[in-house]
Amino acid sequence: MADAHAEHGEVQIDESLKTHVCSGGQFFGVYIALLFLTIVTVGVSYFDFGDFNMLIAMAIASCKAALVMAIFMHLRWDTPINNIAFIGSLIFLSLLFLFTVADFSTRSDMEPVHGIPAEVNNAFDWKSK
Amino acid sequence: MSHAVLETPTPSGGNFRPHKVAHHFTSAVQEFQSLKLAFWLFLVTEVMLFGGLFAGYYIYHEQYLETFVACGKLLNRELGSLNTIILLTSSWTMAMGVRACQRSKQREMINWLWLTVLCACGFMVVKYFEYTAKFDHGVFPGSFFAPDETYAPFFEGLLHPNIFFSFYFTMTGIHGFHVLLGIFAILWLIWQGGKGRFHAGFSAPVDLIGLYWHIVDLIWIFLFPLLYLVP
Amino acid sequence: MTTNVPVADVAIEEQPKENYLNCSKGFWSWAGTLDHKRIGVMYLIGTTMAFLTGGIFALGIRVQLWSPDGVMFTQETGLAGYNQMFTLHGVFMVFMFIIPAIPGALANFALPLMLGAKDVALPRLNLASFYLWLIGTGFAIYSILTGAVDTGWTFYTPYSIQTEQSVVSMGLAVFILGFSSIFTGMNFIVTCHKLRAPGQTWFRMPLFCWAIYATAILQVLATPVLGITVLMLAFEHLYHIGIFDPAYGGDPVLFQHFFWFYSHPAVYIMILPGMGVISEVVSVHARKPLFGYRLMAFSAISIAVISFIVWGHHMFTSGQSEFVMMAFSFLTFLVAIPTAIKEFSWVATIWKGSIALTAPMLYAMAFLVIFSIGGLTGIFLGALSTDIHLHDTYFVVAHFHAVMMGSTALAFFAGVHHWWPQIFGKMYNETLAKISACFTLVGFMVTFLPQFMMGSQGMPRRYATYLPEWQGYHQVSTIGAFILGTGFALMIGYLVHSLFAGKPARENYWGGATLDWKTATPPVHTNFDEDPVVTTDEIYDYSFLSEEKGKA
Amino acid sequence: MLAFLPQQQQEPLQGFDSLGQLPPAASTFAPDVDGLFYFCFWISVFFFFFIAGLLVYTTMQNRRKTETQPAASNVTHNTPLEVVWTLVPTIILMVIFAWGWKGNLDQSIAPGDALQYQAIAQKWNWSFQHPGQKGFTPGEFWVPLDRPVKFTTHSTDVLHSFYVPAFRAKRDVLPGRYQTVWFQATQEGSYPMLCAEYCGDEHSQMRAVVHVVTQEEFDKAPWNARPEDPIEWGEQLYNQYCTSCHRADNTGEIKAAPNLWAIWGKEEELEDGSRVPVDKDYIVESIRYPQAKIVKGFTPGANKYNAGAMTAFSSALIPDEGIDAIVQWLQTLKD
Repeated sequence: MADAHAEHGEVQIDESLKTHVCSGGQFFGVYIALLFLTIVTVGVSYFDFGDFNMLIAMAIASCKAALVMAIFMHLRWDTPINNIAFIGSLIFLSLLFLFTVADFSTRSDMEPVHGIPAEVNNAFDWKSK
Repeated sequence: MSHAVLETPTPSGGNFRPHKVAHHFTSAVQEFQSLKLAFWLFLVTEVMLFGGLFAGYYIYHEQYLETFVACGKLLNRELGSLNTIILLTSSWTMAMGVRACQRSKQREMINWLWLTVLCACGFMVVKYFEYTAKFDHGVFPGSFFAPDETYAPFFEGLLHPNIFFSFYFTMTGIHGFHVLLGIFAILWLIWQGGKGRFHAGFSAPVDLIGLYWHIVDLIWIFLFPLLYLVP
Repeated sequence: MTTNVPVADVAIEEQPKENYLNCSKGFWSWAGTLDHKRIGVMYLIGTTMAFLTGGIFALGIRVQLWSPDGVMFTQETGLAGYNQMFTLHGVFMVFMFIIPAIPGALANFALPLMLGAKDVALPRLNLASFYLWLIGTGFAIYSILTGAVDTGWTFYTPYSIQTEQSVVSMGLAVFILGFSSIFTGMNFIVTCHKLRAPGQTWFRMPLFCWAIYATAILQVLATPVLGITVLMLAFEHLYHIGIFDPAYGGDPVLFQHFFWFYSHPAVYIMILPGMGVISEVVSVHARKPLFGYRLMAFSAISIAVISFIVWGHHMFTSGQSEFVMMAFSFLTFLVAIPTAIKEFSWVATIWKGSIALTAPMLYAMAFLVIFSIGGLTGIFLGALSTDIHLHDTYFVVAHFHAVMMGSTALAFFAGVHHWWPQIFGKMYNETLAKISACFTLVGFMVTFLPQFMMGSQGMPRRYATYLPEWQGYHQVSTIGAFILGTGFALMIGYLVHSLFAGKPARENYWGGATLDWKTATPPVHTNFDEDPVVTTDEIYDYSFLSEEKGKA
Repeated sequence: MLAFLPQQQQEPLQGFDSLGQLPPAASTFAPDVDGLFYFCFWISVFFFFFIAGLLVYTTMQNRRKTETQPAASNVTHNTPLEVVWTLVPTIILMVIFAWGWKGNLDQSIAPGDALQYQAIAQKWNWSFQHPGQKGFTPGEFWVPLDRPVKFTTHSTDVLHSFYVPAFRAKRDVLPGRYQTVWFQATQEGSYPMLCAEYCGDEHSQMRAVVHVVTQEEFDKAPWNARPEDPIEWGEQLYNQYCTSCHRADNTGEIKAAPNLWAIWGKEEELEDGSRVPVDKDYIVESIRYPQAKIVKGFTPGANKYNAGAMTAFSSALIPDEGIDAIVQWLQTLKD
């Protein structure tokens, strides 16, 4: 990439770059919190809460994710555009979840259909293997 | 008139090399923030990529619930938890490595990075044992799914158990592939770090690969409960 | 600021000032360039060739449909050839021409200039994006030679799982082209955020930059879902992981959800840059500031956001639940409103301007007329009960060709003609350009209006042979296709001719007001001699043309 | 409208409506769909000519004469105009949305007393089961006048779509899941039924015909009528099920499967090299369990058609007497 501006302008030192540095203790604290939450999520999985299972598991995982994002990935001290980009992607992802799950859960409400057709060509039958 | 060539301050001590700011940027912070925003957008595409997989998993989790819960019990929970702890440790060591680089501590950064690579390889080794444990019993992904006599009765009454294992192998496989990419990236960091390229003035590559590593860890944080502790 | 008075085409004395075209010679100066203008030119050549290839397949389809039993492929000799032809027409046009064309060729050239920047934020990523486009096209051609993809550009399962192996390599081609699109989108978002000229706030950017920014958001957020869908399709085809294959317990409608979650934002990735180009062309050639700048900017962003929640209108008959169909139909009408606002704003911009019927303006007018047809026929397909009748018929074919071929392709050609003097410093033959614009407009009407009629009468899509009562329509449509073909061939002819024997173009040939017209013609390697500063809110202020006239 | 062009003089199945835009409205919800279609149509015509007219008018009025002629007006904001052209389209669009949604609710919820039909779609032919009918009739079905009729459809291989333009009814036919589509015919006649979802090589040949008949004629169960002469019936079954893969002519050419000309009594060489005489049990076996014996060179995907394996035809599709008819017809296939 030498071509046009090969000639040497004089070298200027640019001091503008100040990146935030967390203390070692903060990182270690987050690490311990993550381990603790892992133990909690494994522990909780032994009990059956019916429909709430998924909710609890996702809540714990989201806490761990929030910790990693905020501290390990410096989102807390970062320029707002990076936060908007990342949170925005989670919102757009939830749109994909929202509409597909809405479709699958309310599928034959209006016009109920019973049973599943048996014969589909060369259906996979692992028992006969 | 050609611009003055900008440089970031090079810390003393150690074999640090000065970093020249690219010609089309007007300041070092503009370059750093551009690189960071671009990499965050790349991480957004990673999130959307795995998001598609999670959406597919959630749909079939709702449709074939008892198959998923039954097959989840088949997976080795202890190995899964061990893997989670290993990956969290590697995420912590990576963060400490980035911190060392921002404080221009070359030796300390390289040690933390070696620890991260060590944990990542540990993660892959544990995954290797998990996969072989499944393969020995004929539990292969997709159409090769042919459980032998020890597992066959377990799947007797279940509807399409092959879908759970297809999701299991696809999601952990693609995640494992990303862990491999991360290992190569960190090895490149160690090699270049050794030459003194990364210091407080130019910590962008270490910072960005650190972000990539944390995203890989983030995805495993969601993968672990969904696959191993099927709620 | 050297903007001399736009007098008649007096021959400029010697031309060989140093500019980005002749500042370095040789293959590697182009293949390894990091200059956004050169990458733009390479994209321009590449995507135009992809357009011509796709066009040849289109003519093949039209010839086949000349008679009800098929001309080239009949039932005796097997109709698979026709299916391959419309699949390749779709894949070439969608993934290799229309998605990369305007962002790759025109935005790569014009966006940094409009922002007063020296280059895009990440030049190496820009070059990587072009090479990924090249490799992707190579993979697509490889999968044509080694087998036959006959699944349509939508790769619907379970047919795409049972058909030939080359679907996997075509899927890989789409995966690579997707990454090329992501890299371009990332580059433009960071450029718009970080590299604007001093004093240039967000509302002092030309509307082309807003449209490209909105497209970039779509490219970054939507394309990865296509990546994972194509990857799953490849695993499904090779290892039968059973997610989309009912024989293994999967659900084909889930594939359609994932595919259209990307593909509807993709159709906005196609049309939004076209809207940006038209905003620039209309403002310069009607010599009038854009009408309702802020509303146009917000409607570009709102189109980008709403486009994520309307994908279900492609699947109204595919058996999704009635509640979700109602939701998608309602949201589809929501996205029609900003589009209508943009269309009316362009007409209001032209209203009482000083209109020069130059070639770019003719293409832009053709865009406005055809885009109104495309938009209005979208209403039929958005309403549920009419869509049940019209889905998967030639009405849909005519609708999306009106919006894609009639709008985005014409906007692309309007942009190429508009920026041609700035890109190459040469001028094409104006009268030939106007003739080809008329050919294109007439060709479009003759080709696609009969298809609207056939569609509403129930002629289904992707048919190699059809009921005899539609033969008249098909024959008229085939004649129209050849009129379109001559129009585009004529255009390629005089544009390439102008490269070698064109008259050198004077500075600021059309008298534009935005920063991209403030550079030399063609611009120097680092774009601006001294960095431009934006001081006023009126970025489309054409008073400087009459002031010069007064002074000179 | 475009009749002046040279068209084969095969009388079209039935005339289209006045503007040549829509097929005849032959079902209960067709008039509602047509109403919405023409509502959108006239709005589009109005807006199209409104925009085109504005453009042509302002181009003629404000043509740039001299090189530096400034614009006649530099107005860039007109809030009332912007409010109007935002609200008016919104209102029109909401009206169209509501009308379309109501129309669709009628289309998707079948009345309780509808006659229950079944339809099976497989690669490139349709089979229909009328109410009370044991087997399936390929290629056509009969519908009583002014009675709601409900189809439960499923496919055995890929996506298809049950589409009758005259009834404005369309619903995809999915493998592995039942889908329902209903309509109530209001006009007698026979209308084409087409497959609208791309399903492979002969997607365009996958057509059927709907016969709308009066109630008395419907009660005579015309679908059971089959030609008395078994040879003719055998040929009819061949035309409905087998033409997409088997040829039956003296040309010696093949498609995806062996040519049936003069096959009766011949010794067929199989994939594993053994030879087997073509007799009745061989024909019965290759129709009921096609995978049992595969002729040399016709393994799935082997020839240029790369078609999949032959699908099995159960007794519901081809009854046993049907196979006898086919056998007798095969015997006539020699010069």
